[in-house]
Amino acid sequence: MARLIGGIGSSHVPAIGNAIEQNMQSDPYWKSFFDGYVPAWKWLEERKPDVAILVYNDHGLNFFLDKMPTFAIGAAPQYLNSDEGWGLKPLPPFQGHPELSWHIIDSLVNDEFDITMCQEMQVDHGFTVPMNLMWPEQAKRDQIKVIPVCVNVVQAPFPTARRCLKLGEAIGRAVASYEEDLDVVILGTGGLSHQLDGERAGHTNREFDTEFLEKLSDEPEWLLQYSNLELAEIVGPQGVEMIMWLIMRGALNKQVTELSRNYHIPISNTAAGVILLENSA
Amino acid sequence: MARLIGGIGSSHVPAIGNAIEQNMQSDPYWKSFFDGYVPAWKWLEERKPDVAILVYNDHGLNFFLDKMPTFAIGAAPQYLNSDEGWGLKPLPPFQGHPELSWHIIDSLVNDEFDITMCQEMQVDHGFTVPMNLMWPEQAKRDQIKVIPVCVNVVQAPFPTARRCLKLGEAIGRAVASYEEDLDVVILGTGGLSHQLDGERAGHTNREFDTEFLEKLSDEPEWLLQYSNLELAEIVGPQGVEMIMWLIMRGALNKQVTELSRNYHIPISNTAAGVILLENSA
Amino acid sequence: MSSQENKKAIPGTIVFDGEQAMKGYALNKMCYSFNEEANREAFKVDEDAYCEKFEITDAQRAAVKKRDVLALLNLGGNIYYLAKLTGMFGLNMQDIGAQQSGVTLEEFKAKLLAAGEN
Amino acid sequence: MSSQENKKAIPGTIVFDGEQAMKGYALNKMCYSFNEEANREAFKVDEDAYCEKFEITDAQRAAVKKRDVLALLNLGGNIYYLAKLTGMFGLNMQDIGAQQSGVTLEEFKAKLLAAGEN
Ligand SMILES: [Fe+3]
Ligand SMILES: [Fe+3]
Repeated sequence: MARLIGGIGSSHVPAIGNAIEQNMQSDPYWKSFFDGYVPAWKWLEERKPDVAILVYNDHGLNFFLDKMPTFAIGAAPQYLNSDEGWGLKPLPPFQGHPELSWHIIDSLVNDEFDITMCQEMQVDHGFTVPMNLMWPEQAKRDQIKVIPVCVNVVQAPFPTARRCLKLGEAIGRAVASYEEDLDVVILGTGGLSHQLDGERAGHTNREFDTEFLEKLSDEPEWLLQYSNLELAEIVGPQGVEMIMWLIMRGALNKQVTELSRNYHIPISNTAAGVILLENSA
Repeated sequence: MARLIGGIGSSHVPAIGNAIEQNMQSDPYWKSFFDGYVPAWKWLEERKPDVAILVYNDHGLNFFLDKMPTFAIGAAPQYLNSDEGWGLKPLPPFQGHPELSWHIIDSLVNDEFDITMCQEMQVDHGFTVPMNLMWPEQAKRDQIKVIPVCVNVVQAPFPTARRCLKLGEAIGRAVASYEEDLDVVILGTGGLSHQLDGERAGHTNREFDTEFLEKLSDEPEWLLQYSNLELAEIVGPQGVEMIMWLIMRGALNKQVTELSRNYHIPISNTAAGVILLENSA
Repeated sequence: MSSQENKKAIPGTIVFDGEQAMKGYALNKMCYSFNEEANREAFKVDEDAYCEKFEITDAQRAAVKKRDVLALLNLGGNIYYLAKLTGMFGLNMQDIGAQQSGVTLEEFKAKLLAAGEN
Repeated sequence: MSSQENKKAIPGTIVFDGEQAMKGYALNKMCYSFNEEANREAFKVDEDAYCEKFEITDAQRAAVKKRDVLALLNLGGNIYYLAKLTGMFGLNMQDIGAQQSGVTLEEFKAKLLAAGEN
């Protein structure tokens, strides 16, 4: 049977991709950020998962307002990347695991999640930056199979934090019921606090982010007390991306071991975080 | 406040559009089918709803397998129709009610339905045929505002009957909480039993359809005992479209009055049904 | 329905699930393109070149050539997208119903009328 | 969040809800088109003709001309789609952050660095 071995929460700002591209990991601006990933790199190297489920949000590459899904899951043999109109140098295609994708989709729809199924899908920096961060070598990225889970935080209404946590739990059940012997890791990417638009652009909130990271392992329900509108006020409209981390957390067991955590302001306009959670056996 | 005044279940076979186009309502093949709509025409003429929520399924016009939503809701100012590659003469655009659409979408997403929001949407015969059937005059169709609710029955997994009934209930709550004074009718279209593909093409099931119609008003949960795969076996893979009628039913009050019902085999390859349910005051 | 449940066969019926969808993606994409008149014209002008562009398999190509709906379904075609292809050949849902169930159009229609008389 | 709840204002912030989306659909659609390089080139060759094609309003047109992000947001623009427009003008997220908050780029960066030192 397939096993969810753990989860990683991570930021996904495009600037990170540029920094990797330009080998700036030891630059003073970047050093303390990249240092936070060392435990994740070691853990991934040791545990060598076969599949990564990547929970992220599209920023206007694959989805437009004509068809904006709340939850979309990829079921493609591979996923292409592109320049998004302004930014990163595209990465080579990512290899999918369509059989596991379909198993998860079947399971979720039966579990009353109203999934948008995507048999062709371009993945943007919300997906590629974490992949690049977790597996900096192309050879490693070619080995691991991916399943994109895309969550709407572009067009309000966004899914509630409660719904996200439940989706995570349902993904956990789906993976556990897959017959093939596979080790699966789940990544939740985006956030933490940041605001790109409006006069308040540049807003961050260290205190709230810190509490969020503190509660994530043992009390993820803590975030559910806030509506998405309240969250937008507290952590900025784009900081709401942290609900992606809840999906990751929800997929794991009730008991997890927090193996590492890092927090750093600023990366570009954001507060950047990373957390590594291992599923208890 | 907005009021859901009642619901109509109806078939939506393209052949019906052709028959209306060619004025064949009194033709022996068509007469007993169209006669079944007289009570609905009278009721609509008397009650003059302001808005029609149209629950239907797309048959490969607006949605492809690259982005196939389980539940999609239109929020456009108008909806275009087209020839679908083979068939009907397109009807003029339908007028939307984007404010009510957004209210319903906001309400449903908060209610943990994972809606795909569509600010531009082509509607196919699953939508236009019932519109044409209910309001045969263009002038009437220009007056009524529409909200398309599109349900996936193209790509398995389809939403379960249970999920559909719950979606209907949530739509009912959403309409009831809209502040503007509007009379709203909900249509559930598709079915009844039919099979377009495979050696068993042409399959219908009068007995099951009849029981479905019999139970719909007072015991809609009756259908929930069947999985969609079981339903595909019983009523044909396209007969599963009858889950659209459950959404319509779910939106109405617990108590409804069945004002009329008709059932007729065959229209093209299908068993055709129509039912008119009025919300008790 | 779970992927396991999908495996239970319905006689004379192919459930269009993930497995079928994987086989038929390119074929269905080609058929979906026929929503646009310009694409229908391009297909009619040069069927082979059009099929080539969508990279459908040889087996699918042969079934398109033979207008063989059952074969196309087995190769991953979905009936709603296929209808746009067969529509170009002048075949409607009743024509392809007859073709698939292996009877003449008249027999197919008679069977449906008979179902109405029970 | 319900449409009612959306009405509660967050200082210095425009929530991109249904109301904003209705205002900005054409503008965002134009910006979304810039994912394709050919469209970026077409815009650069004739900005006016390109805006015309997408039928954006005069007010939106004027704000595009002035590269005025706050105005574009108020007119229904969504930051993620707008980023593709401002990217063509050589403005990154920090540039437009400074522009919107009414400070220089250096001041904007300094504010973020300061937040890191608390
Ligand atoms: Fe992001
Ligand atoms: Fe249909």
